[in-house]
Amino acid sequence: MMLGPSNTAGRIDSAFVVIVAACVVLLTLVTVCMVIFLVRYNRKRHPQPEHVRESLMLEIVWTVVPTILVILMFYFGWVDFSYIRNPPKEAATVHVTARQWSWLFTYDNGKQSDLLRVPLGKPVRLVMTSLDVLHSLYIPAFRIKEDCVPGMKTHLWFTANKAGSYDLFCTEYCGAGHSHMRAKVIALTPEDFETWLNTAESTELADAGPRLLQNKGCTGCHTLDGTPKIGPTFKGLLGRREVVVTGGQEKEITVDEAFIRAHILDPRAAAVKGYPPVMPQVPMTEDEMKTIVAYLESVK
Amino acid sequence: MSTQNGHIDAAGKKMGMWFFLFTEILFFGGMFLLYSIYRYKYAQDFHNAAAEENIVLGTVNTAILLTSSLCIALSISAIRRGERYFSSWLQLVTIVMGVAFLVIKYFEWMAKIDIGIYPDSPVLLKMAAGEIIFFGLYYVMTGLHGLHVLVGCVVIAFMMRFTMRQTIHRGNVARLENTGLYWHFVDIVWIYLYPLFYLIT
Amino acid sequence: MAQMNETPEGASFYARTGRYRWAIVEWMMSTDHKRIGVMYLGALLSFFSVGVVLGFLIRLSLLSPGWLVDAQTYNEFFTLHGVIQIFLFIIPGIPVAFGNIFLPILIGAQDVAFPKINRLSWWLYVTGALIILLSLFAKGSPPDTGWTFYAPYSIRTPANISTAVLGVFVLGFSSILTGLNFVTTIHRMRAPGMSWFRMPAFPWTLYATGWVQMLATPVLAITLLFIVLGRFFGVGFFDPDKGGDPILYEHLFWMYSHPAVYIMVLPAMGIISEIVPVFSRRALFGYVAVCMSALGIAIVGYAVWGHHMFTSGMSDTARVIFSFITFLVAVPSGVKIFNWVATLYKGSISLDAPLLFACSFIFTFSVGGLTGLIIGSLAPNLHLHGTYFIVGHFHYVMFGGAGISILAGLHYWFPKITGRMYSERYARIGWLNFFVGFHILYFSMFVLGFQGMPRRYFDYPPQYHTGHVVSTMGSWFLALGLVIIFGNLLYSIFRGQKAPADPWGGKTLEWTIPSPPRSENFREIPVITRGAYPYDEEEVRKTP
Amino acid sequence: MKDPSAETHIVATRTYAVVWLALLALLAATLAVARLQLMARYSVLGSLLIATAKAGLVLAFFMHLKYEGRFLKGLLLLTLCALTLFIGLTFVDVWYR
Ligand code: HEA
Ligand code: HEA
Ligand code: HEC
Ligand code: CUA
Ligand SMILES: [Cu+2]
Repeated sequence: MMLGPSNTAGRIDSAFVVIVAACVVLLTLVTVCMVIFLVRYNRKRHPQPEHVRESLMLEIVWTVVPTILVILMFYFGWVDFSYIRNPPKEAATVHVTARQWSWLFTYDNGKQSDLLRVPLGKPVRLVMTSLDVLHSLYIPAFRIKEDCVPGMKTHLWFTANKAGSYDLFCTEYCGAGHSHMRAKVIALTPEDFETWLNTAESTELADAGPRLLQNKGCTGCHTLDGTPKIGPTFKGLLGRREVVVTGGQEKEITVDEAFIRAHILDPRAAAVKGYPPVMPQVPMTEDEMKTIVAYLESVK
Repeated sequence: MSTQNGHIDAAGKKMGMWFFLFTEILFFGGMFLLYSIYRYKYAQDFHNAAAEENIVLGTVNTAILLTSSLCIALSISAIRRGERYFSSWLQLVTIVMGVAFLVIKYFEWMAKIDIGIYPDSPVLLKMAAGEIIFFGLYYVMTGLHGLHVLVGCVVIAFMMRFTMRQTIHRGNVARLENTGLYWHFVDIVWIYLYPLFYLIT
Repeated sequence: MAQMNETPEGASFYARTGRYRWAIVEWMMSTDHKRIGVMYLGALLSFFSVGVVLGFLIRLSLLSPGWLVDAQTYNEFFTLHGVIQIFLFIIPGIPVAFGNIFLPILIGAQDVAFPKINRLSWWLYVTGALIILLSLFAKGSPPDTGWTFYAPYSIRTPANISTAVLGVFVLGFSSILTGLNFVTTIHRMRAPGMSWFRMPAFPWTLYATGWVQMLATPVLAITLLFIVLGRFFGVGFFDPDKGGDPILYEHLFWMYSHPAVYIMVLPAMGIISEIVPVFSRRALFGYVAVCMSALGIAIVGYAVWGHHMFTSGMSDTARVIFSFITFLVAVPSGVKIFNWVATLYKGSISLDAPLLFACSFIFTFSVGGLTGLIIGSLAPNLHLHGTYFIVGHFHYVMFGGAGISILAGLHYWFPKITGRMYSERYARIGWLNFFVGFHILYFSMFVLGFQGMPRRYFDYPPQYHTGHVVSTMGSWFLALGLVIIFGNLLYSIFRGQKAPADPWGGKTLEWTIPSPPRSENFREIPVITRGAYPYDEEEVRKTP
Repeated sequence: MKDPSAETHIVATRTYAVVWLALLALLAATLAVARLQLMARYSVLGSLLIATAKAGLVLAFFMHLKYEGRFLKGLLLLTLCALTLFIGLTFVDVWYR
């Protein structure tokens, strides 16, 4: 069996290679025969066709042999699949929440992050769901993916074998931000991982603000650096003059604390002109709201 | 619609009609599929929701449709025997019954809408997940079935006209027969809808 | 096109009947299967042109994300590209164009069983297409869901989904009626002596296709209706907030859309089965096996839809079952491939353009089909689903399979439809560009996919850039090839040499009547006394 | 091409009447089963079986399937098999999820 950056990668690559090899052999067989016939029996060389209408023997051969072949192929895919679908009991669980258009990983001790940090050599089980539409968690280097379905839990598991940082993509189409719904998997040594997991996070506004924006998924659509993404940027938000549409009517406003609060509580009540009305209503506690509003007011 | 030699291929037409009914089976089949899956997932909710249904009206409607099926079948036999007036009279009765069915259906729907149960209504959204689905299915399935009944009535009205004008006659009943097939099919759909919505309490 | 009006044997089906003042009205009101077929062919090729141009723009924008269009527009592009290519081009494709023109002729009939319903299908097709166009220009943005309309996104996006979906709904009815019509035609209208096993292979595949159209399309219709009801009335069958299950949408959608891929490819296989014997002067090898495998594919094809959902959250048991059946469907496809190759064996082969395209079909479709097995296998699918590997697979089977066979059919039947010959030289030059470009364009997608490039991505990380550039360059060759091919055909409609009744030495019935045919096809309904490809019967061998 | 379905068959009024009475009887039966909770646990199954019996009667007599050739019956069966397959395979997912 092949090795790879995770236990699953090796498995899937070996199944892939076996099946591809079989397919290449078949394809070569068909193509070579076809080309030889085209050349050998060209009308110039072979003006009189010879006639054989059918051959029961041949039909049986090329029905039965491929049937056996495809059943073998199926079997190869199945074995590795059932390994990959059945996590070991000792696997540690990470909860994954997907939403338009960001990822949130929640650990058993309540720690949240927008990057998936995992310990090397230990099985990790992802329990996934979505808050809005379908998404799909895909780690190309590990060769695995599974959809995140709203109202339902799906799962994946793997053991990372090589330290490093790997791409994590969303591969179920989910709207305008689909191709930017990416994150990273970071495989750490178990010690580093434990340290990270158990470090309490700072509550300074300058740290807690961005963290909360990440965890609530705001940064999936808003930036802090002045470039508009799906929604307008947060930079210079307070005091900005802009046109909003309320109930079909346009009016110009100056963004103040009340507006920010109201917009987070009910995004549909007013929409900034020039942007699609797609902002979700994100549930949050009053403390979180305070932090976010305070932070938003501080990004100038 | 004729074979090479110009005469009418009644068997061919009937075959076409049956094929059309096959597609209808799968059309309604998609809904029955949803119904069965959700009924499996939400057995208890379905059970509770079905209590809202008016079993009397449902049963009366079933009887009406069954009888209308009889009428249209008799009308075909009648025209085959050459009894033109009797046949068109029976067709009229069929239409009347179809309309009666729809009227009763209308009152049933209105009764529900009055107490605030209709798709996406605030009352409905407060109910259990399975009940939302149940009433969604109820409206969609009986609605599409009702639409079929309506279409059937219109088509039979045309058939009456053809019968009166004698373009449908003893030697050329294919159109009426096909209409009959369609009507019976609509009846069969109802035969299944009836227990699924009214009797699973 | 005045020359087309008269053939020595009488007026061709292009000749004005004079029943209506305007030619366009006369054609729209016509129930002649050949006229309807020709109109379909024109409409299909127009939509195909729009579709490929969109594909071309997709490729251009992927050269360097953002330089051409923004993310939202990109999403609208691939949605439209997919919807047009699938619902307006390749699904109706061969049956409505070549099927309409040639099915009655091939079985020795004067028309289809229900000519008026045939016309109704055509009108519905036009209506459906117009509704889809409306969704582009109506208020709101064009659909942006991908051609699969997955719920709950399709229920929530503000774009014009309802209009587009309604258009597809109408197209569905057009497709159902065509299928119904063809199946009845084949049952009721075969010429005297034309027993089932004397029927050419193309009608056989149309028969199998007709059944798929009848029994699968209604499921799509009802599913799409649910989407519309969800958007208009808030009926939430697929909305988890209202107790619905989004995975059920996927089930219902693929329950139709997998069989639909066989609607695309079965008649394509029929065309190949017509061309290969003619140009190798041999009876179709294993004729019965070829015809029966069409039915086999159609039947088994009903039970494999779950292979699109291997990572959807469907139960593992279901995944295993669906994967197993998916593998089985490869066997009848293989039988066909092997029999075509065997037909070439010891033939007397003339590698003219139609056969050139047919042989490219055999190769390209094999690549596409075999990659289908790779993704149909459970473990590799976990990696490859939702990546460019899939995009590669379906372009190989749809464009390289069904699409190429349309090109093959166009060249093969061009003399019969237009009464003119095309330039063989340009056909070959076009083919070469097409073939080279095709494989550069789409093979790079397999590589990209294996590297993990997700599909429907407007923007991508830098490691995929090279692959995308190579692929885009392939599309330039392909475009050149297509322009040459269609340029050649268009030119030949007007300037080509007059075609004889039977330019290829074909033995099926369409070659016994003038090119282009008369409106009633046959003066006298032929009486059939032998099988479809009688190259080995003595009397035939004598004729040059 | 002669096939049995081409022949016309006039069904006697009496037959129709009997079928109709049978249908109404079944309607009463299904109501009884549901209301009286005769077979409480299997009442859904019971009503569906009765519905199938009714549908069978309509098919066989009103729709003349009884007098049709084997061919049409076969195709109807095929269609119903397709539907069963769709529902069955979907259940394979839902059951084991
Ligand atoms: C013309 C259309 C067409 C055809 C004919 C096929 C044919 C096949 N397809 Fe494909 N498929 C699509 C169109 C088509 N497909 C589309 C459009 C999608 C994507 C939809 C989307 O998500 O947007 C798709 C996606 C798709 C998937 C889902 C991938 C994913 O999203 O995860 C799978 C998985 O199993 C699959 C498998 C197959 C198989 C096994 C066949 C088989 O029928 C192929 C059989 C043919 C051969 C095997 C080759 C010839 C045979 C030989 C050379 C003989 C020897 C071989 C053996 C017997 C082993 N296809
Ligand atoms: C039959 C179907 C068909 C055909 C022929 C094509 C043809 C092409 N397709 Fe498409 N494609 C689909 C069906 C098809 N496609 C589907 C179903 C999808 C999925 C959509 C979804 O995800 O929802 C898809 C998705 C898809 C993608 C993936 C998008 C994404 O996931 O982000 C890409 C990317 O490269 C692509 C590219 C192309 C290209 C370059 C062509 C090329 O073949 C184009 C080459 C042609 C030209 C460059 C035009 C020049 C020629 C002419 C103008 C001549 C015509 C003239 C006359 C007729 C007179 N297609
Ligand atoms: C799905 C994308 C999306 C997410 C996630 C999102 N937003 Fe927004 N947001 C938008 C869009 C689009 C707009 C502009 C249109 C509108 O006003 O509805 C917007 C507008 C705003 C505005 C008003 C900006 C202005 O210029 O007046 C504020 C404040 C805001 N969002 C805060 C948040 C916060 C806080 C969160 C996270 C809890 C968040 N958003 C999450 C898309 C999003
Ligand atoms: Cu989330 Cu795509
Ligand atoms: Cu498929």
